[in-house]
Amino acid sequence: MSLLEETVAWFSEPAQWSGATGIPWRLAQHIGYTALAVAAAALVAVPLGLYIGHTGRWRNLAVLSTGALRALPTLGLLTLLALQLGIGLSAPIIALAVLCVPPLLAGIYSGLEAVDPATVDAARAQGMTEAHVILRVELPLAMPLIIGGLRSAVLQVIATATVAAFIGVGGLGRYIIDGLAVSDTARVLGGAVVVVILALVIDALFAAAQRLSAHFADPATPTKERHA
Amino acid sequence: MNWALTNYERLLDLVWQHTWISGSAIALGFALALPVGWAAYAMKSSPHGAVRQLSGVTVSLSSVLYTIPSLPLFVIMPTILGLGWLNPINVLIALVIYAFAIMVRGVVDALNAVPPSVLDSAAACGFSRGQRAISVTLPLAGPVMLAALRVVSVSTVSLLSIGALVGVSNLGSLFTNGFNRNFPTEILTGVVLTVALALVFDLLLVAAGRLLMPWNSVVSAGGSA
Amino acid sequence: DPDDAGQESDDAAQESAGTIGIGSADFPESQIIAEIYAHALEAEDFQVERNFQIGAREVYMPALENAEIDLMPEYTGNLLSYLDPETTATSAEDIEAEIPQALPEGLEVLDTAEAQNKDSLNVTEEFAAQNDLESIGDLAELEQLSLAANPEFAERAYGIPGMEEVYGITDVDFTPISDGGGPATLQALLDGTVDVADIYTTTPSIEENDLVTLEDPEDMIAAQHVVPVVRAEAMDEQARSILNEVSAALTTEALTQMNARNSGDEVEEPATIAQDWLEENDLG
Amino acid sequence: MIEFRSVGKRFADGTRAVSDFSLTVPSHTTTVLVGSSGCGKTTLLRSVNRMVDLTEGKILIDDDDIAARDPVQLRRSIGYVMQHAGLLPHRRVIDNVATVLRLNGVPKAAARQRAAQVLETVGLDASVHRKYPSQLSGGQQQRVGVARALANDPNILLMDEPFGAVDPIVRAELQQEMRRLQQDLKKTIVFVTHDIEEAFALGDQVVILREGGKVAQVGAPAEILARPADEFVARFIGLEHGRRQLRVRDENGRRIVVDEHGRPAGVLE
Amino acid sequence: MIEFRSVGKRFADGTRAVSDFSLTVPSHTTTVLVGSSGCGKTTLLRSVNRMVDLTEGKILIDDDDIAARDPVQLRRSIGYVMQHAGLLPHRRVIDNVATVLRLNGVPKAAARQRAAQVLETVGLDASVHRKYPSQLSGGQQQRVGVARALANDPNILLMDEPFGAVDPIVRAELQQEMRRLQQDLKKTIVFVTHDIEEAFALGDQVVILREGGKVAQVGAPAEILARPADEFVARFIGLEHGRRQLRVRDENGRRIVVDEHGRPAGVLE
Ligand SMILES: Nc1ncnc2c1ncn2[C@@H]1O[C@H](COP(=O)(O)OP(=O)(O)OP(=O)(O)O)[C@@H](O)[C@H]1O
Ligand SMILES: Nc1ncnc2c1ncn2[C@@H]1O[C@H](COP(=O)(O)OP(=O)(O)OP(=O)(O)O)[C@@H](O)[C@H]1O
Ligand SMILES: [Mg+2]
Ligand SMILES: [Mg+2]
Repeated sequence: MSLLEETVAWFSEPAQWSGATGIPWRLAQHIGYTALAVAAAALVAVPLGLYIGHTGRWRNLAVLSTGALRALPTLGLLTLLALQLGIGLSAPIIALAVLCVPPLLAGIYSGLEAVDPATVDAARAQGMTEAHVILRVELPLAMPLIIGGLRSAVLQVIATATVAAFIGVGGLGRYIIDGLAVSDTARVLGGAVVVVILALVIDALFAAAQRLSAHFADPATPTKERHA
Repeated sequence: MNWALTNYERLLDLVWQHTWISGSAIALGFALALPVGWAAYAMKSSPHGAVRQLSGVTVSLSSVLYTIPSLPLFVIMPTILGLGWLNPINVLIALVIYAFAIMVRGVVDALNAVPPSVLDSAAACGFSRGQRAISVTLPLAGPVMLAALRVVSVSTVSLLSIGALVGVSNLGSLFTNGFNRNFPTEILTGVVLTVALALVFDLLLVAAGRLLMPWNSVVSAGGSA
Repeated sequence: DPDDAGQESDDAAQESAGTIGIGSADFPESQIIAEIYAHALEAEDFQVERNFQIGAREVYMPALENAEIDLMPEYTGNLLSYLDPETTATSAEDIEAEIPQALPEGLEVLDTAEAQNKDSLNVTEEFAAQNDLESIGDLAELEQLSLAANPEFAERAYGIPGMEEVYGITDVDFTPISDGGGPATLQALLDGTVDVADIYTTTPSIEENDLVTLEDPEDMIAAQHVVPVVRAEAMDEQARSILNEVSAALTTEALTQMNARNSGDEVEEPATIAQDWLEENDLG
Repeated sequence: MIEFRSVGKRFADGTRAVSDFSLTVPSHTTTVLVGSSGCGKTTLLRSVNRMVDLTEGKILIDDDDIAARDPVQLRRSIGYVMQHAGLLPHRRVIDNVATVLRLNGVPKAAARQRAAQVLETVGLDASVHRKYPSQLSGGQQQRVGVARALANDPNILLMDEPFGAVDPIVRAELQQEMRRLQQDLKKTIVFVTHDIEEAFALGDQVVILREGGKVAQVGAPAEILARPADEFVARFIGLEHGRRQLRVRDENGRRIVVDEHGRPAGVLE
Repeated sequence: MIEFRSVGKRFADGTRAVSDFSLTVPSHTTTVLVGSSGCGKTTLLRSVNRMVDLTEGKILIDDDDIAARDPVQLRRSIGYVMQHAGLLPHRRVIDNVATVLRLNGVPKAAARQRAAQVLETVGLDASVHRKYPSQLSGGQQQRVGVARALANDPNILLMDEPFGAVDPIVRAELQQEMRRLQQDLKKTIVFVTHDIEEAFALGDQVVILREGGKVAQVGAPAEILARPADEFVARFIGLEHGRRQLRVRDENGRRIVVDEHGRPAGVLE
């Protein structure tokens, strides 16, 4: 298959491995955008998720609105924001952040909810303050589910950040959008391959983190993978 | 609003495009994932270590599919399938792949969530294997499968809009078009319609769940034990 | 009995006899021109099927070859550089001369319109005044140059490579934006994110914002006249002559105005804009 | 009559649950297997309806070796009740009971009629018929479980800690109900529990097991209490803790029976 | 001494759990609240450490109204044990016990030392210190729960069905252990159960409750058994079921005590 050969050839060009259009830099950008978007989402999702999970209040609202947020098409949001905010990082970062609020939020509040109420009750009855309860009991026990939420949020952003190249930012999406523009299929495929590899590596890292946290939350059980 | 009213014919057409492509992708994804997921579940309790591993591999492989970014998949699909460039089947199949990827895990999780004690008691009542699979395992896995299917439905409806970047007309076309002509109303209309469509799908699924699984919506007596 | 005939005849044959599939690219002007073609043909009782917003040439050219569509509005320069990536032709005449040989079997172009929509490099009035800019070559004097354009600008002969080769401009800080010189590109220019923007000549925003279009004395940027590409088989004499009449009447000003109606405050739909223009020109 | 002849079970993972267990369960009586957790009670019980397949020995039901019977058919002819009633959560109460009849080919209408009848036998009226199991209390669920086991009118009833998960008051109620039922029905019941009180309350014959399904003592409750076979049994039935060493004490003119710790057990008539 | 004065609780959702409940719990004794499910036992117990805030009346501890105390501080001064021990699954046994000491500002090393000491008091040796709760049996977990409640050496211990989830044999063991502990420690214990046997086994004073936290009878076990206040109490303590109406029967030369159903209760000395 010549397309495959072309793609291999694309990877073996030395130009691909250095400079501002090289894979390392684009990869760094991609990871950077992902981190920024997830951090921005966490700014909203963490306090909100802790509040909902700890108090059980606003839960239905949260379920409904995260459902609606999931349905929000990223491309629509991206173009809408780009028209309002112009090119630059803010539009794609906000659009991607919106994308990862639902899994992050759901991971946090459902994680906290899944903590055995008897454990929380007992902790409170021992004389723990609410802050103690959250920090020393709920958070460590919810960690596997929280990391599960983070895992799907990050993977989704990694995959979707490619679309952001549509409005002028860098990252691995550039290979795909530029490749499309100049009909260089090998480049599109090459970009896609790098994204997939990145996603797989990150996924494996998170799987390990999840196992570790599961072990931390319930050290007695043999470690096994849990999925959010 | 006015714009939407004067262009309702085009909008209707796009809604229809969006509905049939995403609807078929969801249905096909589910139809494919059910047997594959079931096989993975069945293999899990095999006495042979190799077969058990195959089960895990099936589930992991299907998750790998989900990490492929949608845009390039949409672009590559025509080359792989050899159908025409404009054929919406390209995007449809890409979406089926995503739906399948999420759903396989959903099916396996759902089957694993069936309480073993119920299966055991069914066997003790004298259900044969086949009877048990069809009239106990399948219905009891229903609620969790439905939950996964709802996730599939929402994400498929929203993913399809990216297909507009490769020229398959659907509600996403309103985004690219509105962007090119600096017309936020058009984009907003597209966003609202996409979300509404996802909501309609979701409501249909919930209603179907109520209808098929009446036991799942009754309030339980005990509450906390 | 028409019903019986319908059942007996094979679908494809029926289609090629009756229906003309019209495509358009995924930007408004292409849609407007496609609508013009469609309305003009419909006015003479042709059956047309619209297949708009197809996206890139890589998608619609194969679609034309496969007979998924029969007619497509095109621009001469880009069409040629797609068909023959090695070409060096940039003037209207050279391009027109090369296209027919470059076209694949079964495809042909009809008459070329006067209307042209090509890339152009634009700067704001202040920036032009500050830096004393009139033509693209003047950009070579600037220390730092940032430019926004479609992604392909980075690699095409009329883009970054051409700027260096023809005008000796180096070290361009390039921002790719996939809106074909649309609103995001314009905004980047106006708010100073970039110094120069590649905007198509028929874009109303050039005039609306008093942008200065830099001259191109060396013909670096290829001519881009509007031309219908057709599948020869699908077009009978009458259809050809209808389309040729349209091309004869279509001017650059008309295109600019129609674009303004589409994206300005009016946000009129391509179908209406096309209809109105045909009526004004006694073609509808 | 059920006969265990040198029965043994070694699980696939190598766990030896039971070895060389022999016992005769007389017809129309209740035999209780009692022993602490993991001693093999469930394994023995489930080998009767072939939910567990033996690795050694054999089990005869009315002199027929069950190894020769089709497991599915065998199970349909034996009632089985377990701790968490194991009802089908997606079927209404009445259909849960009718299901086993339907498996035996009883037409739908007849099955429902019979189901309603056994539900009444176990003390549940028509108001629960159309409910789902999750809408019932734990005690009610157990009753449905018993009804389901009785629906086919089987000769044999296997019960694996059927009242283990309900609270003590409901448990006492259910035990009493069981005694009443058994007086009427006279089934051959094999009952498993780890509660010696329950064993004494329900068993005509009580089998006290040690680890690995070894029989420590077999006999009627009063016999065992009067002559525990060894120290293990004595400890197991509470003689050693002083819980069963009773004295009579006078309290405001009434004769109260108390144990060694002074804890009152009842009033002497 | 704990005094409940016309205590009442109406939950936010309108449920009235308790009204006008008054009781004095003498210091250094065990008072058991017993009653059927939902009668308000837990509500009463939890109002002592302000896990539930009263809507009416007040509770005095040694003549101080607890309403005036900071709830968190109050809880740190009172031991609390519940049914599912509520241990922190992510902390080792020793740290579970040390946690409450750490909350009170005891330095880490001292806290661990004290924790090891109370664990020994409840019969757990150093081998469990570094285990996690899920690695322990149910009975061991309850012991850790008790150790945790005792760690601060509180005057008051609240226990909400602490042995409700363990099997009957372990339960009897734990009850015995409790009696032994209380002999040494002489805490003021409020103990909640719905098992009348347990109430009689542990209570110096037993409070029998009806629906809505109404007191049916208060007294020592033998008193209640000898003179049940009314029919409700008689039924509740099992006099009516015949479980407590004992007779003496001769079995192979030994004097066996049996109830009305012929079920053996023990051996008469
Ligand atoms: N499927 C199995 N595979 C391996 N070992 C098993 C299996 N089932 C039971 N065992 C083991 O066999 C032994 C006896 O188990 P069984 O369930 O019969 O005990 P039990 O007396 O019913 O205990 P409990 O009172 O806890 O129900 C135990 O050691 C148990 O771990
Ligand atoms: N947080 C709450 N909100 C509303 N109602 C409650 C709440 N907690 C308890 N109740 C209700 O108050 C009543 C008494 O409850 P409580 O838990 O005190 O009973 P209990 O005697 O401890 O029962 P059990 O033996 O089942 O533990 C019940 O009707 C219960 O449903
Ligand atoms: Mg068992
Ligand atoms: Mg309670």
